[in-house]
This record gives sequence, structure tokens and C-alpha cells, in this order.
Amino acid sequence: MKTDIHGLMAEFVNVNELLAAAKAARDHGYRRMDAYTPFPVEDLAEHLGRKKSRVPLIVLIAAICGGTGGYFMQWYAAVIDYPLNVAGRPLHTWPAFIPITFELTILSGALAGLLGMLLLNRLPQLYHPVFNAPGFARASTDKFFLCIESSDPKFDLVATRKFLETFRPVLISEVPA
Amino acid sequence: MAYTAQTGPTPDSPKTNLADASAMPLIGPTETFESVTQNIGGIVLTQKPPRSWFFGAGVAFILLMVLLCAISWLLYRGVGIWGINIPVAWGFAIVNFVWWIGIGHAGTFISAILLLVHQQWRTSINRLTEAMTLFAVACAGLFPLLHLGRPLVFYWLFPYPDTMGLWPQFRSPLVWDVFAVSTYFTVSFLFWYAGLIPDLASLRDRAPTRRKKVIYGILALGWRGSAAHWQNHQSAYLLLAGLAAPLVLSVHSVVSFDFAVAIVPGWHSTIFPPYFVAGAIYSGFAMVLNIVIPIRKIYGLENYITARHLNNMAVIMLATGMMVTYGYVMEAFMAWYSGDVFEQSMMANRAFGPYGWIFWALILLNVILPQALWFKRIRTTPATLFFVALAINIGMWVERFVIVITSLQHDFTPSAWRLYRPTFWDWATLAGSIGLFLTLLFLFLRVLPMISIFEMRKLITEKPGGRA
Amino acid sequence: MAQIFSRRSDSILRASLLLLLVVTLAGAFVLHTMYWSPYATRETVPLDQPVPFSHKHHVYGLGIDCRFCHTSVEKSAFAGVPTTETCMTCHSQIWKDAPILAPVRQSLATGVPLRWNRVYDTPDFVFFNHGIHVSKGIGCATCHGQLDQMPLTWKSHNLYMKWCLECHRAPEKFIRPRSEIFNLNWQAEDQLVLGKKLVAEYEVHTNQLTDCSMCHR
Amino acid sequence: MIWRSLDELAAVPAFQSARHNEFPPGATEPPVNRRDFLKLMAASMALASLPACTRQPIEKIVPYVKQPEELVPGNPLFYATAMTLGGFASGLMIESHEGHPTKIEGNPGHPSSLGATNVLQQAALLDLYDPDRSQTVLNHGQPSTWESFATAFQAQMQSVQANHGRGVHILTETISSPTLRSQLQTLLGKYPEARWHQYEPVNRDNAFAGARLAFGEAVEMHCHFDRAKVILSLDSDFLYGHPDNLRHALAFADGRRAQSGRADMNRLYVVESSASVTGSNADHRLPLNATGIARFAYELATRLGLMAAGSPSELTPETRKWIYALADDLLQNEGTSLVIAGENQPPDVHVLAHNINDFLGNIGHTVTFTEPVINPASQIESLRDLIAALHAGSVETLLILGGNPTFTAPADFDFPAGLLKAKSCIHLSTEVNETSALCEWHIPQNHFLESWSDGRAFDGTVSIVQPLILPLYAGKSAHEVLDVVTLGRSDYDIVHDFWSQKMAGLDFEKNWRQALHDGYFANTRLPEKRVSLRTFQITPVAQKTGSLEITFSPDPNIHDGRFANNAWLQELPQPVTKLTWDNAALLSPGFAAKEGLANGDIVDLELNGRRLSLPVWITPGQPDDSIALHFGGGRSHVGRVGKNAGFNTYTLRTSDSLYIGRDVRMQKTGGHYPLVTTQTQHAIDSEERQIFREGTFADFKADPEFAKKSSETPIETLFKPEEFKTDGYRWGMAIDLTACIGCNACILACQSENNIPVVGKDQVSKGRIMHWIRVDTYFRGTPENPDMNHQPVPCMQCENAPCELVCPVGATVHDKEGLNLQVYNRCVGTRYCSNNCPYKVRRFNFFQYADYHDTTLKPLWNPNVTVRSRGVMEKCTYCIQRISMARIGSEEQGHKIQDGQLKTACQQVCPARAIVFGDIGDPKSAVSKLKANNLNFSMLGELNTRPRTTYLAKLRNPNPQLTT
Repeated sequence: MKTDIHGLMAEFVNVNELLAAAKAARDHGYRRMDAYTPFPVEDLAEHLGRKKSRVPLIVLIAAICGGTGGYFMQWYAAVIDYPLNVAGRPLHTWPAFIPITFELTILSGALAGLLGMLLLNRLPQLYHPVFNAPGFARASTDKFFLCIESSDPKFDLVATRKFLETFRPVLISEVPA
Repeated sequence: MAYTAQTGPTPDSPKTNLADASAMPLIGPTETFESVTQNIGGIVLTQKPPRSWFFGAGVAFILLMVLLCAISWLLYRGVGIWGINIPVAWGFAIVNFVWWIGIGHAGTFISAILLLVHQQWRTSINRLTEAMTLFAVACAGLFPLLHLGRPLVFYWLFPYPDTMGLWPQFRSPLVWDVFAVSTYFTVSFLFWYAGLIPDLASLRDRAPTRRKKVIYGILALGWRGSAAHWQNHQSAYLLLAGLAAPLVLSVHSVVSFDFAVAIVPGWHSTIFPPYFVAGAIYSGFAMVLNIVIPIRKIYGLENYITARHLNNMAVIMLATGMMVTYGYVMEAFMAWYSGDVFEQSMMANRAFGPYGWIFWALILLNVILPQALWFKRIRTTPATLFFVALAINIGMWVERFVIVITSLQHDFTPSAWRLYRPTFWDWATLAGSIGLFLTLLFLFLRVLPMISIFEMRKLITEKPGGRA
Repeated sequence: MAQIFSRRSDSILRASLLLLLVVTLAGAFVLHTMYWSPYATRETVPLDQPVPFSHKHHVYGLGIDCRFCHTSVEKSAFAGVPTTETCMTCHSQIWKDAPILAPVRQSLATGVPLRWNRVYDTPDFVFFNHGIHVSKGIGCATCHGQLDQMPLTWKSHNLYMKWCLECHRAPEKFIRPRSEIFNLNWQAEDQLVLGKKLVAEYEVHTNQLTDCSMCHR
Repeated sequence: MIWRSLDELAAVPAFQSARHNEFPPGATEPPVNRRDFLKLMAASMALASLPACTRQPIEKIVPYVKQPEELVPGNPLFYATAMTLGGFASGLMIESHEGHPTKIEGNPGHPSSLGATNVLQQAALLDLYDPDRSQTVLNHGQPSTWESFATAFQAQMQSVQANHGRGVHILTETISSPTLRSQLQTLLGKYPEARWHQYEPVNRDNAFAGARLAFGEAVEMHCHFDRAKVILSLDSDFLYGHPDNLRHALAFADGRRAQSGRADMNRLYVVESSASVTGSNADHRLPLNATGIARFAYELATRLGLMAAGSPSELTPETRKWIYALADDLLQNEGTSLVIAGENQPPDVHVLAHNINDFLGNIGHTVTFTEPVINPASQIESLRDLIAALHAGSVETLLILGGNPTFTAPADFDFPAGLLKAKSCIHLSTEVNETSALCEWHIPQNHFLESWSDGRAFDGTVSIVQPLILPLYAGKSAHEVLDVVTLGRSDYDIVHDFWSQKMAGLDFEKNWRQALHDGYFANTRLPEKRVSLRTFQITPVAQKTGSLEITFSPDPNIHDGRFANNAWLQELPQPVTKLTWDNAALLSPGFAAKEGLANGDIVDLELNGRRLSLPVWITPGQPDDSIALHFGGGRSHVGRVGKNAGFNTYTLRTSDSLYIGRDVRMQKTGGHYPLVTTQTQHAIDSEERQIFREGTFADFKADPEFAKKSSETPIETLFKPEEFKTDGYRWGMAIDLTACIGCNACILACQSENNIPVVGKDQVSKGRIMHWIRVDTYFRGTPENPDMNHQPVPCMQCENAPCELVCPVGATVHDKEGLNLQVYNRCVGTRYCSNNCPYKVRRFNFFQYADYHDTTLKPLWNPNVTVRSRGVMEKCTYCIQRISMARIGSEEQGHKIQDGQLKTACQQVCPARAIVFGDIGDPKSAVSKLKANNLNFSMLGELNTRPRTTYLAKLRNPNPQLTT
């Protein structure tokens, strides 16, 4: 059901409470929700039912492209485009081409790693409804938040609040959209 | 997952010392999420910088100006202002380059390799050392450009669509250098920034003024610390570490190729890559200690950078130091064992020739003095450790001098042998590059959290009874 | 907690990031085109000359052979620029009082040479030799274009090294019979077939043509 | 190079050279100002012009108004001419581009050139363009005109007409020019009381005096080393210092050079008082002080049995052994031996030499005699007369045609003071020097490349000096000055008229044109002269034991000082010592050790009450009790190059000790002076470091393969080594170390051909000399008397060139003909290539060495070679410009380049023909033949660089009696 709020935000002081709440919410059938913590928390994503991150795949592809591209560039330059007799070596001196191939593999992999992360996290995104949640600033210090979003099919302002209260959060607030 | 708190296995470090080292805490017992955030974030958000910061930054800035003068004069007159000649066509520029690149390595080693082998103690120093890496590589990057006879056309070393239909000569180690160093700088930067994002978010959320909120806010890119964010972040961070780790080994190997690929006696040696990498980490940790020890004192960070950190770094220095020593021994041994007249003559000249005293200074600084690190008292006493680290830093610079100069000065053709004497401008450029390094470092201390806050929080959760 | 940024700020940030990207790419592109533009190369840009000499008139109109003025083109690196006397051999009879020829007459009188503006100017480190190109069957038009259509002379190619390489890598695409060197309008019916034949016949050492030493000493 | 712009020069009256002290001698770093800055920037951009963000500026193209016939723009022309030094003419062939000479070569047809030149002739080209040359007529130092001088001079001569020219004195240098001599005769005929004096510090007085004593008449001795098997030099530097050195060098080398199936080889004994080029080529070298050499000759003559033993011999056992062996060797080679005495040895020694030659039946075979081509009258006596007249104040007019007596006259003559006593003094000279400064009139003399003249070669062949270029400044020739008082013709008319009268005949014009083409009149060499000995009586001066002696000899580079402003010569490493930019007191290692002296320590020398302080240089092979001084350095009135270069040793040189000064006192002052050298002299530190290979002729015959003994086996490689096969030429070079005499000519030829800049003393001291080919000298044996080995080292053109592999931009790569190219415009200046070059033959432009400012020097540049800018590496590429021109020329005519038709600059200039270049792909080429020789070896071949330049091991031919 559609409402004019982003969702309900429960604030916890303890990471374990958050973990429990997240797990329960998931078992209770909630799907569209997210948790906010001041540091990475193991298993939290799993509890929320998120699939594995796709960053590794992106990095792998980029690295392979970078590497092959790098080798091709050197081979093309030295053998095809302008073959020159350098120090009597063969034109295709493959051992000499390895360092640059390697470096380009790393370079493109790393670039893809960070950009991929930002992309998957939809960043940069300076404005986000959750910032409206009261006391959310502490989310980057020492408080733990669970937000069940109004877009969730099972979301119901009253029922969901009741559900969240069962985990005794220090505070439950409506996050304006 | 289980964290084991102990240093990685290091061949030359005696077990006993390490055992009680691991007993030492990684973080003060009283620390909480709030306190770490406040103490570390506060330094850049609220505190006025200590008087010593202004003093240090002032000195650094003066040296930076020296660098500017040296560079302007260089561009105006040409590389002839240095002491280089034929046969010694490479002088301080290359020595400094290798030295700075080496120093950078500790940063990547700490943040990447120690992360991969789950060394918790890295957390309180990795941010600072990564920054150090960036600045050191920036300094290093200067020299290959400056030492060109025609710096105006440095871009010919990159492949780009030109009007001549020409390419770089990809068989040259110098071109490998170009790719290695630029890759190294980029990856280090990405790694560093990836780690910064969550902390930038904390700064954003605690910033006292609107201006700071906006600046840190933009830099944080809207980080929310959501489970999804953390999931991708941790995955990416680990991958970057995985990619950076081989860089630690590759970059200085490539730098060593500048010498190993050449046929010059004293350069042309298969032991160079490992020996350079070890040397790089050796000098890198020395530089970390030279920076960290004063800082933790000035900013009162003893709770985060504890005696245990110092100890562990000292142990790594000891280990890499022994590897470097092995390198020296092997060089001499191979010269004798190969029966190659040129190698032998070079080695004899290196030890007993006109630059002999520098060689022995190197042995003293890099081999003899560091043996003090066998004693735990020395490893855990900041003052003594600082002194040893300083010795090693100088020693490693001298090592590069010995490798570059003495080999060129006395190679195949006796009629061409000549001495090399550094000029004022050689020294000015070296001092200036140190100025650049320190200036960047002081700015960093002023505007960014020098310790990874979110990782400290994680540390708290793991310390016994650490739940805040 | 209050939002630091408005909803709009996102679109602004992303837009500006995009803009940054576009600007860098565009910058590179502009630089590149600038290098290849007539502005940088003077390609197709007629140069002012002390005397508005027209190849069109002399070559197309009067049908004077190139070698009448460029005397050393077959035997020297330098094609030769006509001496004042060469000009006056004709212009002492025709157009002897034409005002536009005043500088030429003055040059002859005073013995002070004319100072033409160089149209084809290879850099000092390039050693181009007309003689060998002529004797190996490279026609004037190949590099100098349709001179017989130029009222004022201009550069018909950018003379970048890449341009030189086009021919040095594949002379068969440009080589012509020695008899046709000075014929500005010659066209082969099948250049490649003829080209391959002539390259062999004139003993063009194709494997050497891309050696640096061919042009740089 | 090291001059600033011309206009500034013109602004200053050149003779007040004090103002030129602004910057040190040879400083490469002109004072900084904005203009220079922009020029420097422009220069460094120049090579990068297209790729860097600059738009090419519009150049002007300036055709001739009227094209000179036979000139094809862009193609060089060659003209024959001659250069006279010490009176003797040597034929030259000059390359000229669009009317300005750019290169001097030897004239193959000319008997005293044979196609080669020495360093002085090579460097003469730079003198032509020297911006410090005298440029205007000066009257009391104020700029004046030729016309006003002419009128004044004519007036003077009018005034002395009455008393038949009494009081008129003419001082010339040594003259062989028939035209000039006839002009002098006419003048003296017109003014019978006038006097002609002839003096220059390097003269043949001793030789002629010796000849007079021996034969009763002054005759010239001609040596034929090609016919000699055993040669003895008594302090004679006949390969370098002798007027006929080029012919000697070739003949001598022909008697030794590596040839397949050579049966025998000549043997050179040298007894000398300071290490000379000739001495460095000796099979047996005996250092003796100059006085001792007289004694030695005497003892030798006695041993040979020419005369009864006189005073009991006072020889050391070694010397005695030496003499006995030598005597036996000479006696075994009667008629095929040769003894020659040096210019600096007293007449007695020459007499002994003549007698020994006569005794051995060499006269008519290995030595012949002719009338002298120059006036044999004693020059020192001639000058003494002039001095007497001057001091007596009886000189009305002194006309000095060339030379610089104020600087070069013996110190005891006090020439300057005398000169001031002359009523009027006229000085003709190419530079404003010490003498001009004291003269009423100074007339700028034309360089020989600017003027018409003639001269006679050592063998008498009449050589024509014809100009290559119109006088750059308001210069005149000696001919024109003398003609002022008679007809006032141009030098062309004077020379042409003289010969048209002398060779009057129908086809004179034809002969004349032929002579201009050849550079000389055919069949004008002097006929051989029969001579007969007179009895002689000699008692050699016995030197007081323990007394110290000085020997004086001309500077090997700047001669008697006349070339002091020639930067090429000043920067040229002197033979043996490798000193540049200075002369020094050369002492033996033993003596230096005894006195506790190190290189550069300043000592005080006292000779007959005259003192001189100068630094010492320790020279292997110098006799212990003898100090060698070179005269010519330390000029005071000289251009900016010669300023503060060297020390004036003339101040010690008196008329009674012109060559040898005895009873010298030496004191260490404690001062130090930085002497710079291009080679810090190491003996080779290990016998395995077989950079230089040598052996005896006996070894060679025993084991022809001896030179090959080293690890030249190809080394395992990761790749199958790529053969970049070519159907075309494969250039290579072979250098015969036996033939090379170490005369340095190749260095200057290369410098001139390839626009190689001079860097100045300061830069040389920093190890930044630019010479593309260097002559290394390796010493073997004891420092007292080592073997000296010369090894010219150009780029080896390695097939597996280490430099190429490490260049990041491919600025140095191979071409299909096997040249190791250096593409200056691509070079970014990492200098990595030089580090990786085992031969260290690459040179780097640490500063903007090439002078883009000085307009007078631009015409000097070879238009076919890029002028390198700051920050680029440069090196030898086998004169690739010559290869390209030859290839293009031959392909235009549709044939291959013939072997020997294409020569590198170093090869063409080499008097000994030690350097051979050509196509190693052609088995019949000279170079292939040499490379096939057993003596052929690759320098550092064990590094698998596969150099295209290889060497032929040096052979010596020692006397078994002395080696055992």
C-alpha cells in the first residue's frame, strides 16, 4: 500500500538487537528494508536477505580486458604498426611485454572495483529520505538502525510499528519520504 | 569470523618476544564508539592544531619553496646543473626516485597484505601509512620527469595518438616504470579513498559548521552505512587489497629492473627484485615509525597506536632488514663466485674505491645498527626505535646511492671511469622533495582523519568486553 | 536529523560529474583536431608572397615545365628556387613594366635577392632529398598537389611524419613512371598493379624506407 | 660553443681584450639574461617543434639573384688549396656549401698530404670563422682604413727612398712562397739598404746547422720510412712534429700495418727527452734527458765503429745493453736503416745522425737530400740582428708580416722594448695579438681560405693557395701589403702575374687552371742532391750529474701559440698526457714522488735568473732529471678562447737555451691549479679485461690466432637471435691498432664533420667532453718507461646494442644497414642508453652547448647534420650523412656504392690509414679483408654486443736481444 512516508525507522543501541530484528523481520516476510550501522556488520546483509555482492564479477571482467588490451597494444605497436630492429631482439619480445600487461590488469581491476562499488550502491546520492530520520546522524557513530520501507507490500504503518516494537528499539520514527 | 591477534610469521623474529608482544593490547581498554569517533574526528573537526603542527608545517613549506627554486633553475638551465656526467649519467634524481618509491611500500604492505592476512593491528595505522604512500609516490613521480634532458616532451613515454605514428619502446624498463608508478599511485589512491568514505560520512554527520558539513558531505558521496553499502564496500575493499598486494611486490621489482635489465656490473643481477622489495618495505616501515612516533605523542594517540604496534613494525623491519643484508652478502658472493672480472673489479671498487666509505656507512646504518631491534626494550621504547628507524631511512638512501653511482663510475672501459660529485642543486632537490612530502602530510593531518574510525569501532566490538 | 543537501543537489552533482567527463573528452578531441587543422599545418592555406606569383598562370596557362625554374630538382636535395635572372629572362620582354613585378626588377637592379615565404618547410631535423624521390618515380603532384590550379601556392599536405609514412610504407600506392613525374594531371588506370611493377623496376628498397635514418641524421 | 653575439664583439676594440674577462675561459654558461632565456627555450623547443604545442614559424627562402656557374644549390663543391705552416705547404681539399667552406680534407694528390691532414690543418677551418679575428685596420689601436694605411706607408717608403731604404726592416715568418720571395727581392732591389729578417719559434736552425757541419752546405733531409727496417729517432717527433709528418706517418705505418702474409715489420727505436707521439709508437723507447741524447749518439757512433772511443763512457748498464743491441740491429740492416735527429737537438747530434746514416749506407736509400725549400739562414741570428738594430734605435720602419715576435721571441732579446724604439711599426696578422698592441699600424690578415698565395711542400712541390670565400672582414694578404709600395695589385693578380711570367708559354692558362684544380703544379718537386761528408770532431757536453734540465718544445695542439684562440685545438686532449685547455711542466713519476708533487701542484722554475710558476703534470715515460715544457700557452692579448688558457713558457726561453735549459732550480710553492684531462690514466686493472690486445710480431708468427684468445663465444639467449637480414649494405669498420699512431686527427675531423660543440674547461673537468671518437691511451709496464697503446674508440655500432633496448622512446634503434642510429629529435634525454653502453661512447648535451646565437659560427656547421639542442644524447653513426648522400647519389645513377668511394671523416683524415670502413657484406671490400685477418677482435665481445667496429690487435716488433 502506498503512503507519503519512506518507511519506519527503528533505532537500536546494540548491534545484536539489530541483527535479531533484521532476521525476524525477514522471517516475518518483510522484503524491502535496510539496516544502517556505523561499521560493517558480518551477516547483516544475509539476515536482510541480500544476495552476494556483484563487485567481484565487475573487477574480474575489467582486469581481464585491461590485461589483454595491454598486451595487444604492445604487440601491435612493436610487431604490426612500426616494426623496428631494437637491439637485435625479435619484434615480438613477449617477456618484455609482461610487466606492462600486469600493471594494466591491476589498474583496470582497481578502477572497476571502486567505480563498481559506487555504482552498485547508487552513489553519489547526497539526498536520501533516511537522513530525515531523527537522530540518524548517530548512524555513523554508535547507533544501529533498521528501516522497513513503505514500498514493501507487507508494509502497514500500524502493524509494522507493532512488529518493530517487539524488539524494544530505543525509538521508532516515521521517515518522511 | 575469528580474529587472531599476532604478527605474521617472520623468519628472523624470536618466538618469545612475539608471544608477550601479542599480549599487549591493540587499543586502550576505555575506548568506546563515541570516544574513538570524537578523539579522531575531533582532531580535524574541532581541535585547534597544536603549536608543533604550525612549526612543522612551516618548516615543510620552506623546504617546498626550496624545491620550487631548484626546479625552476633546472628547467631554465638544464640537467647540467647537477653533478652528473659521462659515465655517471644518473645521479641524485634516480637515487631519490628509488628511495621515495621504496618508502611508499610500507603503506600498501600494511593496508593490503596485513589486511589479507587478518592483522588487526594494522587498523590504527593503515590510514596514515596509505596517505604516506600517496605522498611518497607523488615525490617519487617528480624525479623521472625532472631528470629528463627535455622535460617538455615527457609525454612521449606514454602511448597516445601523435602526429608521428610512433609508440613508446615497450621493451625499455623506463616505460615499465611509467606504467608501474602511475598504476601504483592510482590504486593506492582508490584504496585510500575507499577506506575514507565511511569516515567522511561520520565527519559529515558531526561537522560543527555548515561549510564543513557540505564539503565532507560531498566527499562522502552520500554514504549511509546501509547494509547494502557495507556489503559492496567490504567486497570492493577486499578486492582492492587483493589487487594492491601484488603491486607491493611488482612496483619495486619493476624499479629494480631499471638496473637489473642493464648490463652494468653492479646492476645486472637477478637478486635485485626481491632485494629491492625487501629494501622498500624496510625503509617504508622506518619512515612510518619516524612519522607515527612523534604524531602519537603530539596528538595523544597512545591508546590507538600502542606499544604493540611499534613492536610489530620493529619486528617487520628486523625481518626485512635481514633480507636486505642477505642481498648485500649475495652481491659480494656472486661477484666472487661468478669469476667475472668486471663484477669483481666493481665490487672491489665499491668497498675500497673512492666511494668506499659510503659503502661502509651503508653497512653500519642498514646492517649493524638495526641489530638492536633484537631487544624488545628497544622495539617498544619510542625514542630508541625512532633513532633506529631514522638510521635505516638514511641507510636506504645511501644504499641507492651506492648502487647507482659506484656501479656507473667504474664499469667496463677503464678509460671512461670518472667520479661523480653532487652539486648544491642536487642537495636542494633532495631536501625540496622532503619538503613536498611533509607539506602534504601536515595538510592531511589537518583535514582528514589520520586513523580509520570505522575500523576502530570494529576493533572495539572485538576487544574483550568491548560492546559499548 | 536535517538533510544537508536538497533533493536537487543530487542531480546537480551527477550533472557536474558528467560535465567534467564531457569537458575532458572534448578537450582532448579539440587538441587533436587542432593539431590536424590547417591552422596548425597551414595545409591548403595560401601564403602571401612579395610577388603574387601564380603557378596556375605559369604552369596551366603557359605550360612552363617545372624544371625551367626548379632547376636542381633532379640532382639535388634542394629543388631550387628561380634566381631573379631566371624571372627576368622572360619578364625583360613581357610585362616589363607591370607594377606587380617591381620587386623583381628592383632585385635585379640592386642585386638584393627576393625573400619568398617558404611554403613547404620540413623541420631542421628532417633531411628531405628531391633528387632521389624524382629518380625513384615520385611525381611533383604527389606531394605538391595540383600546382597548376594554384593562383597563390599553398601546402597540399600537412607534412606530418604520419603523412610521409603513408608513402614510405607503401610506395606502390604513389609511385609513377619517370616519364610522368612532371605531369601534374597524370592518373594511373590501376595504380596498385603499376605501382608494384615500378617499385620492383626502380629498385625501391621498401624494407629500408621506414628506417629512421632515411630522413633523420 | 663559447662566443657571444658578434655585434657585441664589434662594439669593443678587439685588442682591449681585458673586457673579455667577463666570463672564464671556455665557460659554456653565458651570463643569464632574458634574451638568452628565450633563445634557450626556443632551442629546446626546436627539436620538438611539431609535437609540442608550437606552430611552425614561417621561414624565408632566398634564391640567388644570379646563380654562380657549376653551383647546384644543396650540393657541395670541392676546391683544392694549401695551408702553409713553418713555410711548408700541405695540400688540402675543401668542401664548400653555397659558398662557405664547411670541411677541410687532405689533398690525395699532394705529396705532403696524401689525402690526410693533421690536427692543425683540420682546425684551421674554425680559425676562419673565429669571431675574435682581427677585423679592421688599427692605427694606434683606433679603427682606421686600408686606404689611410696605404697612403701613410707609401709616404714612409718615399721618405727613405733617398737613403736606399736604410732603416727599413721587414720581419717575416718562414717563407717558401715563390711569389712572396720574389716580391721581397723586388723590394730589396728597390731599397738595397732595407733588411729582411726571418723568424718563427718553430724553425729548422739546428737541422740546417747540422747539415752545414756535416756536408758543408745547408741541405734538407728527406726520410723514406717505407724503405727502412730499423729506425732510430734521436729525440725526433717525426710522426707528429716534423713538417713532413703526414708522409712519414703513412710510410711508417705501411712498414708495420696488419697484412696477410707480411714477412717482416720495421722496428722503431726512440731515444727521447719527453713522451711524444713518435715515442709512443716505439718498439723500444729509452727516456734520456736531452743532454744525455747527445752523449747517447756519441756512444752509439763509437760502438758502431765510426770513430775511436773518446772519453770513457759514462753509461748505465741498461743503456749500454740498449746501445749494443741497437748497434747490432743497425749493422744487420745496412742500407735499410734510418737515423733521424730532432729539431730540438743541437747540430752535433744531427751531424752524428748524418754520419751514422752514411756509415750504414742509408744515404740515397732511406734518406735523401735536396736543396732546402726555405731560406736556411739561421733565424735566431736573423732576429738577433733585428734586435740589435732596434735597440740601437736605427729602425725607421719595421714591417712585420705575420707572426707574433713580441710573444715568441727569446726572453733575453726583450723584443717588446726594442719594438717600441722603432720609429714606425706595421703589423700584419690574423688576430690582434701581443705584437699588434705595440705597433703603430695593425692590418688584419686574410685567413688562407680567404686569400690567394702559393707555397712549396717539404719536397718542393709548388702548391697554390686559392680562396674558398671572399674575405669576411677588411683583411689583406702579405702579398697585397708588400705590393702597396709597388703596384698595389690584388693578391690574385700578384700570384697569377708571377706565375704567368715564370712559366711563360702558350698554354700557361691551361697549366694554371690545371694547377688550381690539382692544388699544385705537377713535377715541381726539388731534384735529389748528392752530398758528401766532411770530417768532423765532436765532444759531447757532459752533463753535471744531479743537475735538472728543462726542454722546450712547441705545444702539440696550439703550436707556437698562434692557434691559442682555436677552441677545437684547446679542447683537444694532448697526445699522451690527455691535458686540455692548459700546458704544464711535465715530470716523471719518480721525480714527482721524490719532490712530493701531485698533478696540478704549482712549482717555481728558475733558469738563468728567470722565473716561472706553473703547475706540474706527472707523465709516464718522462726522464727523471728533465722537465718538459710546451711553449705557446698563456697568451695575454688573445680572443676569449685563449684567455687564461695555459702558461707562457717563452718567459724562460732565452737565445742560448732555445730547446734545452740546464741547471734549473725548482721549488714547490704549495699552490694548486686545476688541470683538466679527458682520461684519468689507469693501467688496465686486469689482464682479463682484454679491451686492448697486443702482442709481438714473433708471437703472431708463432701463433696467428693469439688475439682471438678470449670468450667471444655467442651467449645463450631466451630468443633465437633475430637476423634482420638485408640485401643491401652492411656497414662496418676495422681499426688497425698497429697502424694507429695516436695523432688525434680523427677526433677533430669528426668534430668538424658532425657539428660537435666545444664545452669549455669547466665542463671538461666535470666529465662532459663531447668528442664522438676518442683516442684512449693505455699504459703497460713501469711508470718510468711504459709501453703506450693508442686505441681510437668511436661508436661500436653493436648489432645487439645495449643502448637500444633501454631507450623508452625508441630514439636509438637499428636501421637495415646495421647502423645504431641516434634520432636526436626523438630523444628525451633519459641518458639510460649511455649508462648501458659498455664503451661509453655516447655524449650528452647537459647544457645548450651548440651556439644558436653567434651568426659568424653558423656557416661552419655541416648543413647535412642536425645541430643538437640541450638535453639530447648524441654519438657517432659512421657519418650517416655521408652514407645517405653516397647512397642517394649512387641510386640516382643506378649503381652500388663502390668500396673506398665512401669514407667516414675519421677514416679520410687518418694519416696512417688505420681506420677502414665499408660494406662487410661484400667479401671483397677492404674492411671485410681486415676483419678476416687473424688479428681482428671485438672490444668487449664477451658481452655479446656483436660490435660492427672491430680492432686489429697491436703488433710490436721488439729486438729479441732486449726482451730477453
